[in-house]
Amino acid sequence: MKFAVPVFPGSNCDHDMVNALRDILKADADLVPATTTDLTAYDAVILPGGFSYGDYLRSGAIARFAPVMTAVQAFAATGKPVMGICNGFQILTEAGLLPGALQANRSAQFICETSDLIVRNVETQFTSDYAAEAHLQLPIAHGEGNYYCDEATLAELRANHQIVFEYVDNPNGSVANIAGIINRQGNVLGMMPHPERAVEAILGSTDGLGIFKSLLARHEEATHA
Amino acid sequence: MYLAKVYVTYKESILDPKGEAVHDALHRLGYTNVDSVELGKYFEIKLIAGKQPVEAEVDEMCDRLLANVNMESYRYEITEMEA
Amino acid sequence: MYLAKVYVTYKESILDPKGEAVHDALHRLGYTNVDSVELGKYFEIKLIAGKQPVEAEVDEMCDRLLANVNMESYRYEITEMEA
Amino acid sequence: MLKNNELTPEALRDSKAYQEWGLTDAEYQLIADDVLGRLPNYTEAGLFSGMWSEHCSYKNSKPVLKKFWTQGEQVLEGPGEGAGIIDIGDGQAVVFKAESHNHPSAVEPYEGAATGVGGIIRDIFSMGARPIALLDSLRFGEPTDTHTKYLIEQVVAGIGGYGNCIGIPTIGGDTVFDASYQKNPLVNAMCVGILNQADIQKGQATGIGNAVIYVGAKTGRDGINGASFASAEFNDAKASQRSAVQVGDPFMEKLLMEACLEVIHDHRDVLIGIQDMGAAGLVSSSAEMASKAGSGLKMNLDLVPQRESGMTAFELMLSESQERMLLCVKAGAEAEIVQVFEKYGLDAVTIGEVTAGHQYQLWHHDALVADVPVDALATKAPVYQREKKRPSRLNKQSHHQFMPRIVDATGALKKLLQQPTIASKKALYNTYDSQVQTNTVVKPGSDAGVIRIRHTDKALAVTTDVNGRYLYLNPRVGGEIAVAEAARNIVASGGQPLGITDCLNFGNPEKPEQFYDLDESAMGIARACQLFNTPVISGNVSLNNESNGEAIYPTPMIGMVGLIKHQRDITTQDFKQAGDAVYVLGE
Ligand SMILES: Nc1ncnc2c1ncn2[C@@H]1O[C@H](COP(=O)(O)OP(=O)(O)O)[C@@H](O)[C@H]1O
Repeated sequence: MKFAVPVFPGSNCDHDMVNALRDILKADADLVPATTTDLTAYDAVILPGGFSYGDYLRSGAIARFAPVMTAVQAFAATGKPVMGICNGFQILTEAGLLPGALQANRSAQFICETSDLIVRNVETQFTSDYAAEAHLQLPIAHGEGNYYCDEATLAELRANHQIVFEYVDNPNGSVANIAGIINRQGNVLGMMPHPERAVEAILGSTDGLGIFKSLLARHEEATHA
Repeated sequence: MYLAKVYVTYKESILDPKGEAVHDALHRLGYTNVDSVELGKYFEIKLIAGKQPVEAEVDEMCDRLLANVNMESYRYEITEMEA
Repeated sequence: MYLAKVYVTYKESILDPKGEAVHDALHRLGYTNVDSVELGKYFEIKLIAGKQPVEAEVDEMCDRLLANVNMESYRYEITEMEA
Repeated sequence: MLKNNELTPEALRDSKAYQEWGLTDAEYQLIADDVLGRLPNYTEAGLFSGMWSEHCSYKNSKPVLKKFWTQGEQVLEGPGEGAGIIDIGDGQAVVFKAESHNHPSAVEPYEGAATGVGGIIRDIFSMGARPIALLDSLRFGEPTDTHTKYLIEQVVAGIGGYGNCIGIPTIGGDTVFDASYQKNPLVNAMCVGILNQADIQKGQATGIGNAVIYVGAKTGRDGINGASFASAEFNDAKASQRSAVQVGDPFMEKLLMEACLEVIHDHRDVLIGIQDMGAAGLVSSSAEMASKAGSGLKMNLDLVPQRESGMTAFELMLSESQERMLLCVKAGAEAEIVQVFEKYGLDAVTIGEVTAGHQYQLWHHDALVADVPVDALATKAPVYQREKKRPSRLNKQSHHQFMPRIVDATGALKKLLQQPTIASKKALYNTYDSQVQTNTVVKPGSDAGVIRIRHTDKALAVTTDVNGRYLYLNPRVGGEIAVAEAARNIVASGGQPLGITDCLNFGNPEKPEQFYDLDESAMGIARACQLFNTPVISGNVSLNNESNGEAIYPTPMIGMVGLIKHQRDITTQDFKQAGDAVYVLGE
């Protein structure tokens, strides 16, 4: 399975993601520049965390116009998996690939801590490795992670089981404790917590592994079916 | 040359954490008569006429980039500047 | 109740990285007719009359908190709101 | 013409306007009589004022710094370059340095702190190292008044704002609240980097005809002559002296860092030297690079990327606009280097070249606006041996040991824990991304921060410490204690202390009692460093930390790095489980 990790100017979790994929999961992963226009050679795309273009206007607002995002749109339309972590999630909402928006944390401060999460949907290709309602410990590190959507959108997210991760102690004020959502088609996931920071015991948690293992297992099945 | 002043603020129903923080800080400084604070963005954009009428162009910039219409609204004023 | 609209912008000579970033993004989106962008703050403050005249009070808030007068300048407009 | 408000050399002499830039009459005379043999023009006098400021020349602190212990077989590069370097085996090395940004942070706490972080990061990557950790050492007044609260909030936000955005984890620091810092807060930042020894860079410009390339942000009128500002004493009357505020752009610095590291790794055959533009901006970086190499230099200021129009030579040379670097590159290879920076969307422009001889020559609008011996700028600043007098406060101390009488131990403990200085700093460090780069094994909250070194079994432990109150009571012993405390924090984390950096935050050295504190504490630090075999490899001096004549506690911040040879040896301070035995070691 071959992963593409787009690097926007200002991305800073791009190497962390590739290290997790290559060193720990022994998967194939490439950093691809934001100028890339073709992602067809890849099986999955992960938009990494960081401060694309400084996040100077709104997180993700400028990155969504980078050439690689046209390729990501096309890639997502084929049904292949796309995941956005932290700034990647912000970019996906700005690009309209996921509903809602990410606002400044309720405390108006950046928060870096370990968050307790519950996996609310294990029927996705990103979460099938987890037990139903599993509790995870994943690091968060963001200033604008406060998920917002209107009532109608929330009702839709609920009706379609699109809420994938919930915070136990909502750290940032997100609507309905939302930490991660998936699109209706089930192939675009966005989440604020950092699974790539939780893949080695020495760094405090290995709870993030399940996401990558789920993707790898699904791909394995698909290619051997 | 034109000067477009663009104001971007959160929509009514949306909590504004940064505005709240300023509100609280003002109260701590003793301005307890302050009822509410909203903190938005203020752009001053200088531009020459492009392909479209300036007004339409600024509107488009707001929609595409300057505001996130899911949670923000915008308004603007455009004036012609002396050369 | 009064509504104070406060505009805070960088003084001349002070770097405005945010405005630069927006300027560059607008150019990449094809708005090459945009000459410059400044990105400042915009406050909408609702308050009732306090100890001092509203004007003096808002001025003081700007000086003490809303703007850093070493690098930012501010202006404001105050209107009386209907109850 | 541009220079219409610049004084003529004669008018400058007669008006003594140079005093406003920090030059004394004697220094001015020295320049005119001995160095140049003529009156310096406006630009030249400006160059000297920047280069001869304490910040750049260490003219007051040199005799003190000489006392430091700087040797040890682990030292690859001692004080002198942008940052010091220590061997950690396997062809790798650790690079670290600390920097103060006290005055800018007092004036504009968010940007002052942010640009302090930005500056120290540039010092590290200009050595060829990738920055892997940040620490911050903070001193504020008691957090009871609104202004102090505002300062704390903004300084912390500025540190986080810069470090989080650029993607370097902030893994430690220390925070003390004491009335002594009420008007003069201390904001010291430390950065640690790692490199392959083959990539070690020097800030030098050798080889006649080789190109001097300017890269990064454009130059504006921000922070003109900030070096002199930083070296001056604060008082309320001087509140207007505030042109020194700069705004940091961590996004720009992230691009600059990646581009510079790419040049260092992939174009080392044509890269001769690299240095960041810190205090005294373009003049300091270029003059130091040329002087170190024993070369001359000429630059055409018309070519300097400018953010504003109509800038004078004085302004261009002394601006402290952030996020700029200066490179020396082999003649003919300019395009190759410029291309790398263009890929990151950064300005890179050849603005001058290395020349034969030892003159430093600046051209602006087709005129030679400065022509001075380069060494005079970079190394010939006068050095002052200041007068030293034992402060009267030390004589007043009673010799009785203070013996606390505790009746209610629980109550006393609770009261202690409520002291802001002792209480947890979690609310503060939780706003720093401490895990980006995914190497952080021990986050803030233990004795030292610990970073593992990827692809090896090693790790580094890092801490900052000093208790100014001890130095106030006894500067020499207090200096020893600061180093010892740092060493304990390293050892308690499983590390072997390797070396230290420092920020010497003191009052006005021209006051004999203040100089005593500085000198004595340096001797204490030196002795402790020798005993622990932790040489001083870099540091920074911040003098004149006074407001309205009142100095802060003597506060020499010690930043120490230790090596943990095996990751299994990493230890943290928390009790692990009920029933474990608790021992007290030591006297
Ligand atoms: N300004 C700061 N930035 C980052 N970490 C900090 C800061 N201040 C304190 N810490 C962290 O808090 C912990 C406790 O620090 P401190 O209260 O100074 O304890 P001690 O005096 O026992 O070393 C340490 O891990 C330290 O790194």
